[in-house]
Amino acid sequence: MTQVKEKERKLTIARAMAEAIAQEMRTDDKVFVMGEDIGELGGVFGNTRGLHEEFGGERVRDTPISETAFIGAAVGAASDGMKPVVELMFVDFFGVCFDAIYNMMAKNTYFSGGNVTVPMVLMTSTGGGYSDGGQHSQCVHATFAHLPGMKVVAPSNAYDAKGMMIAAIRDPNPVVFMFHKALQGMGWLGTEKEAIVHVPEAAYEVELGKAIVTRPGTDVTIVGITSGVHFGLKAARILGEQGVSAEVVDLRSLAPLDRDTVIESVKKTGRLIVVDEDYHSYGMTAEIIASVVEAGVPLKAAPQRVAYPDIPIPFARPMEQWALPSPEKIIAAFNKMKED
Amino acid sequence: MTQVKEKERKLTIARAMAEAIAQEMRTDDKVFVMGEDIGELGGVFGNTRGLHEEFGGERVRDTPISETAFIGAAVGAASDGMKPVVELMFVDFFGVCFDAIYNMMAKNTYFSGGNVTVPMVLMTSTGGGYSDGGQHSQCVHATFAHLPGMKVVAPSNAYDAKGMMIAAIRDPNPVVFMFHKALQGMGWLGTEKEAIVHVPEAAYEVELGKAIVTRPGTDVTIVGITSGVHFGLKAARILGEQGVSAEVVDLRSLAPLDRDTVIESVKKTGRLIVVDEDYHSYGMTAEIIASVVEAGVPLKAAPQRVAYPDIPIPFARPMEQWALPSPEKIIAAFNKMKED
Amino acid sequence: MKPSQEQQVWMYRHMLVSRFFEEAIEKIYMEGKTPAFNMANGPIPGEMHLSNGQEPCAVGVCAHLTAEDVVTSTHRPHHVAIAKGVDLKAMAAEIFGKKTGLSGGRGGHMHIFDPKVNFSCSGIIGQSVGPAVGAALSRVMQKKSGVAVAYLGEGAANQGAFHEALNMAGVWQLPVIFVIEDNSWGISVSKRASTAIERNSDRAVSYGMPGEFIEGNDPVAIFDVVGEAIARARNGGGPTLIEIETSRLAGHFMGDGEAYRPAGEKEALQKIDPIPVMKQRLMAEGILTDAADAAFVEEAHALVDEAIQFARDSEYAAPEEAMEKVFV
Amino acid sequence: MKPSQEQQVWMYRHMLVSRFFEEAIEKIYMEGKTPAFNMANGPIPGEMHLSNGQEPCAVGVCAHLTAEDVVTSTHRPHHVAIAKGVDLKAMAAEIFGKKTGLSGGRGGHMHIFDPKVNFSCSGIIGQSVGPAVGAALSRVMQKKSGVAVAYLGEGAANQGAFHEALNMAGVWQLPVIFVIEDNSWGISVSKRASTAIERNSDRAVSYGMPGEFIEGNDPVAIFDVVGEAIARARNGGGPTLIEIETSRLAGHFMGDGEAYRPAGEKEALQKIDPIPVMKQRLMAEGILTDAADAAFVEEAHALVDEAIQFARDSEYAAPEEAMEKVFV
Ligand SMILES: Cc1ncc(C[n+]2csc(CCOP(=O)(O)OP(=O)(O)O)c2C)c(N)n1
Ligand SMILES: Cc1ncc(C[n+]2csc(CCOP(=O)(O)OP(=O)(O)O)c2C)c(N)n1
Ligand SMILES: [Mg+2]
Ligand SMILES: [Mg+2]
Repeated sequence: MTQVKEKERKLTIARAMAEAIAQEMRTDDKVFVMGEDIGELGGVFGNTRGLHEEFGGERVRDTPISETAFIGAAVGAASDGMKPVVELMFVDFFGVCFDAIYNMMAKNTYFSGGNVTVPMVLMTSTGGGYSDGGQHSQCVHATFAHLPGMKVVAPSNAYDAKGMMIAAIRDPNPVVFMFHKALQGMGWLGTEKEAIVHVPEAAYEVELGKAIVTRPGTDVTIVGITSGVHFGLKAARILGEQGVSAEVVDLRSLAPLDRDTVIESVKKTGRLIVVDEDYHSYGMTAEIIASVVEAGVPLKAAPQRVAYPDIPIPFARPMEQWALPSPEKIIAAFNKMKED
Repeated sequence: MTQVKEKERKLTIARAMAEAIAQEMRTDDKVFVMGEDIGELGGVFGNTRGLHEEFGGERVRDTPISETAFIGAAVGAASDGMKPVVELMFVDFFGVCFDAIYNMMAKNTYFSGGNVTVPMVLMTSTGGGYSDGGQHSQCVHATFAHLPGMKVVAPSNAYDAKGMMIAAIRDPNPVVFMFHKALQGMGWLGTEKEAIVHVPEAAYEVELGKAIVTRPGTDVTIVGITSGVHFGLKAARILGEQGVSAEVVDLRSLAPLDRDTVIESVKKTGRLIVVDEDYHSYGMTAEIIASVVEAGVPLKAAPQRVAYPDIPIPFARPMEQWALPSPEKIIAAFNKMKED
Repeated sequence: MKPSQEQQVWMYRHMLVSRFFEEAIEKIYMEGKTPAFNMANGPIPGEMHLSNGQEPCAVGVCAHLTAEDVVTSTHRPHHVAIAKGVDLKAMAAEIFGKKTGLSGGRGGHMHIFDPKVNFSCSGIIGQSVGPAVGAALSRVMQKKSGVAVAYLGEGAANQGAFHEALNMAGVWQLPVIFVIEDNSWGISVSKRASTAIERNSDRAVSYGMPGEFIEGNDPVAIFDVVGEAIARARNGGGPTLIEIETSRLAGHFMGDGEAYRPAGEKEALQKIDPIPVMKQRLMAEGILTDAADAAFVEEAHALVDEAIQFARDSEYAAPEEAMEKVFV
Repeated sequence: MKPSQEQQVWMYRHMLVSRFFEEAIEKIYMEGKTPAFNMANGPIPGEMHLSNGQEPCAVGVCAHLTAEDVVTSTHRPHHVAIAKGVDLKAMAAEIFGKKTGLSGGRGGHMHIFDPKVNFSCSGIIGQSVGPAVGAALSRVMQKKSGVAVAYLGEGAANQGAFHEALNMAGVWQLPVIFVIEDNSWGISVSKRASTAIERNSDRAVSYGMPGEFIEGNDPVAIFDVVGEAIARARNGGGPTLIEIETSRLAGHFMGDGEAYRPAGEKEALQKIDPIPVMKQRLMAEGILTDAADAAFVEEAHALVDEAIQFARDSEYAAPEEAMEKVFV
């Protein structure tokens, strides 16, 4: 984040997202918002707050509980000159509407040989940790990122959230914008304070598809996204106290995936830990590890993953907290590397 | 395949599947079949042929084009004492009904603490290569295997198809049974002759979650599933002519994933190529590579993947064939390893 | 079909249990969540959808059912679960996430499964209907008795799953009843803003089945209409779609500010709270006396207190038990 | 709304083009696929869904549309595309998978996109409806003229997407027409076996919109009814659901054995093939002469031949161009 620190203006991710959408709506009347409870209510997760008041019900439309219809409609509207920003309230609900997402939104550009574009943003909340049970706590990063034709991004702080939302709205391609509930800055979901950072008032873009080294280091690379970045940063600080210099890479985008930044980092550190709140198998952690080893990067120890186990997310706090990634698990993974 | 070669009785996968279902239906009146065109027509891909004739329309029921309804209904029937075998005609259609699959079928057992079981089989066709375009040619192996609570299996030959279908029907857990169209033995889809093998008449089970070494070798391990196994076997034969001894591992199951068999093989060969007709990123190939390297298996060269590129599947034959995995690409991957 | 006095008393008593249960949950839910409301805290974390006001939908239907009948419900399942006879202690413990809960704490309040009385639910809108149709099919195929009842909200009637399942039930003429609880809100979006017609019961036409709208949030009226439908289903007469006018006396979930509600709506609804309304009616008709009412109230409180105490006293499962029960 | 003579002739001519196009495709499709039928072989590989018999649905609707109106279609799109004015040469080339095709061969026959005339389709059943609703919304929001028409099969009317999209169109009163082509089959499953009621147009009640069923597979009747609906939509009168009785003269796709068809059905349908029927009517009414007909037939053949020749003569894209156009 190369932000110039004028006057500190700390925003939550929720407010940063709403500000980004509002700014684009002011300058581009093709931008509009659709979804459940995104109007008067301002979005269950606050990321459309104020939009209905400013732009009215025509451009900020509450929909029926019909995800297939309104996401399908967004595809049609986007290809007819509009720039819809639609919300899938929880990413866990993708199963009722995924065809509209992965077979239409993501593929129509290709099917038309690039003659039809689908400039839309699908924003959706991810993540658990607050005991919302197995149908309201998932990340399913890899489910989206595995399928071609859509960009998939997921910021870990408000600065990136604003810049990536603006970039997403301006992108002529479909972008899935995932925001993690625990980072959202809604008090009632708990708040990761480090996600609340300075956000410049003027509109700016953060390029999609670029990872960032959030904390430089030399002994081990910790790669994460959304909550994983914050677990990684906390672990890095503890490791720092133990004299271990950990580099933390925030992927920010799952697709396109910035393999170069990860590979550069691991070339330097020789050790790799990948952290993901999404399920373990066939997930982001495997993709990062495979990308590094197939590039032939020399490793000082076997790479490690700290991901969600391959179980539905349990409701009870002790079970859920036990299953989540954590700084402690990252440190344990590092210690395991030392044994190698 | 440790089949005793009594009298050769070669079956296609389609017929092996139908035979397996019929045998279970004869001995267990809880087993029934639901799906589109699985009745009189015998399934678009032949895998229910003869069932309607033998068991009638009550137990072999054509459904409306309502995947959410009939898969949801299968969940309800399975938890009420039945053992539904349902067909999702093309796996590509999962987007219209995935919630019933991944949030109910796969999770209800967990949500009920094991008190409610969902003994059902969801069979579905995968794969391309015959110019059916981007909504009818996908594999999406990883999409299913990434999500917890369901077994995901995919045989590469008729022997396994029969044994795994019987095991799947008898399994008290939900099983997704993927069959690759090019291996199905329906002439009109082309036919991979090596998928048509001897199939014993009596019912037998092939354990789910177990990979198999289909061809032993010492210099390189080629891991594949469905079509990937056949590409691997062809490549192995060509490599054999060049004096390279390639071992081919058929995963057969994506979940549970038999990492041990793969790791044992790579420990022996020191080289790994993973072949998958599913999309490259966040796929099976990454999972296998990550599983091997995190186990600390010493490698003589960086592992390689031969997967479908991250593009929607193009219709035109030259583009599609170019994009598919092939024996040639596997050999090229092996040659690249020699350079390392 | 008129309920007997006994049936009316049964309904009233179960409404009391349901309401007291929700009131207890409401209070406990706030423990550890003040002054700063954070859903993750307290003895009952996560989302909490209370059913206050919707009890008539539960009792008016379930009065016709036995344990062997199947009921599927939604993200707002407590009242229905109670009327269906789900073990109250095990349900309370589940809501607390305890090892003694229905699933040992794996499910939580949106995932109440009690196979002993054939009750289940899903937190995904519209996903109660498919499994109910399947259970009804299973009964027909197994020649076992029993009907299936799927509950859903009026908002869920705009979800594709609804349409598909009702059509399939219509084609196969299955013994299943679809019960829409029309509390006129889907979170903050009104029925009027989300539904192209006034009554979802009119949609029955699309599926070749009878459709009934029941006004007044009245257990007796519900009992009547649903009773016909269930009798028809039991006799092989196929499915029915029923929409019940009811009221959501609480927020969508706990923590809901409800700024979207028109001024006065909540107060007006409170005035027609179905529990006092029923009480008065039973009194007026001489079915209930003050003494009997006091006894029922006490009994209901005792049941709820016992369940809550059981839940509180129970242990959590060991954290690593999270890995169990993915497969059986 | 009666079509003028000119409009009737326009419809007839486009039916001819459509039918000759399918006949040409049918023949070429079989090249390289005998004696052993393998879908992967020949100049046109993959699935092939012909529209023979359904031409009236295409022309009766599209006669009311201009290029700026939006049409979404299905896995069976040729007739509609032709009536909507999709570039025939580029469409033929797409079906052959050539570089000169609408998408350079990336899409194929189930993915016909021509933004010049606002035509698109999806091979997933039911997924034509959402995008049409969105295009209609876009027109309203942009205050641009134009209506949207979504085509779907009668089988698709049992898919959840149908229900959701129609409800949303009803709530928002959008300028969109839903046209169900009822050819009475969804692959091998009959409408009767899959649909709980006889006419999907009756489902309009669920969405607060008019519903019309058009019998007889007659372009003039279709023109009439659809004309009213489109005029209403253009004037802000909201959506309409229309079901058209039509007939599938071919198999579901090429290679379909059609053993599931009742004996004699196909022959009976052939006897009421809408093209000779219309020709006779136009003749009887003095709108068409033998000479004019011969000229139209020749013209249609010429157009088709030219398109097919163009497709044959065109090159394939370089294989590695598969990597392009994923993103723009
Ligand atoms: C498919 C899906 N979409 C959205 C949601 C989020 N959600 C939970 S409850 C709710 C409102 C449901 O309204 P209704 O069906 O009327 O039930 P009520 O809450 O009024 O009981 C919504 C939109 C969900 N759980 N599932
Ligand atoms: C969601 C989905 N389910 C199933 C299919 C497979 N399929 C292709 S065409 C078809 C029949 C469609 O029937 P109908 O809608 O009546 O259209 P018709 O083929 O008669 O033109 C089916 C089931 C599909 N493409 N998409
Ligand atoms: Mg409601
Ligand atoms: Mg049809």
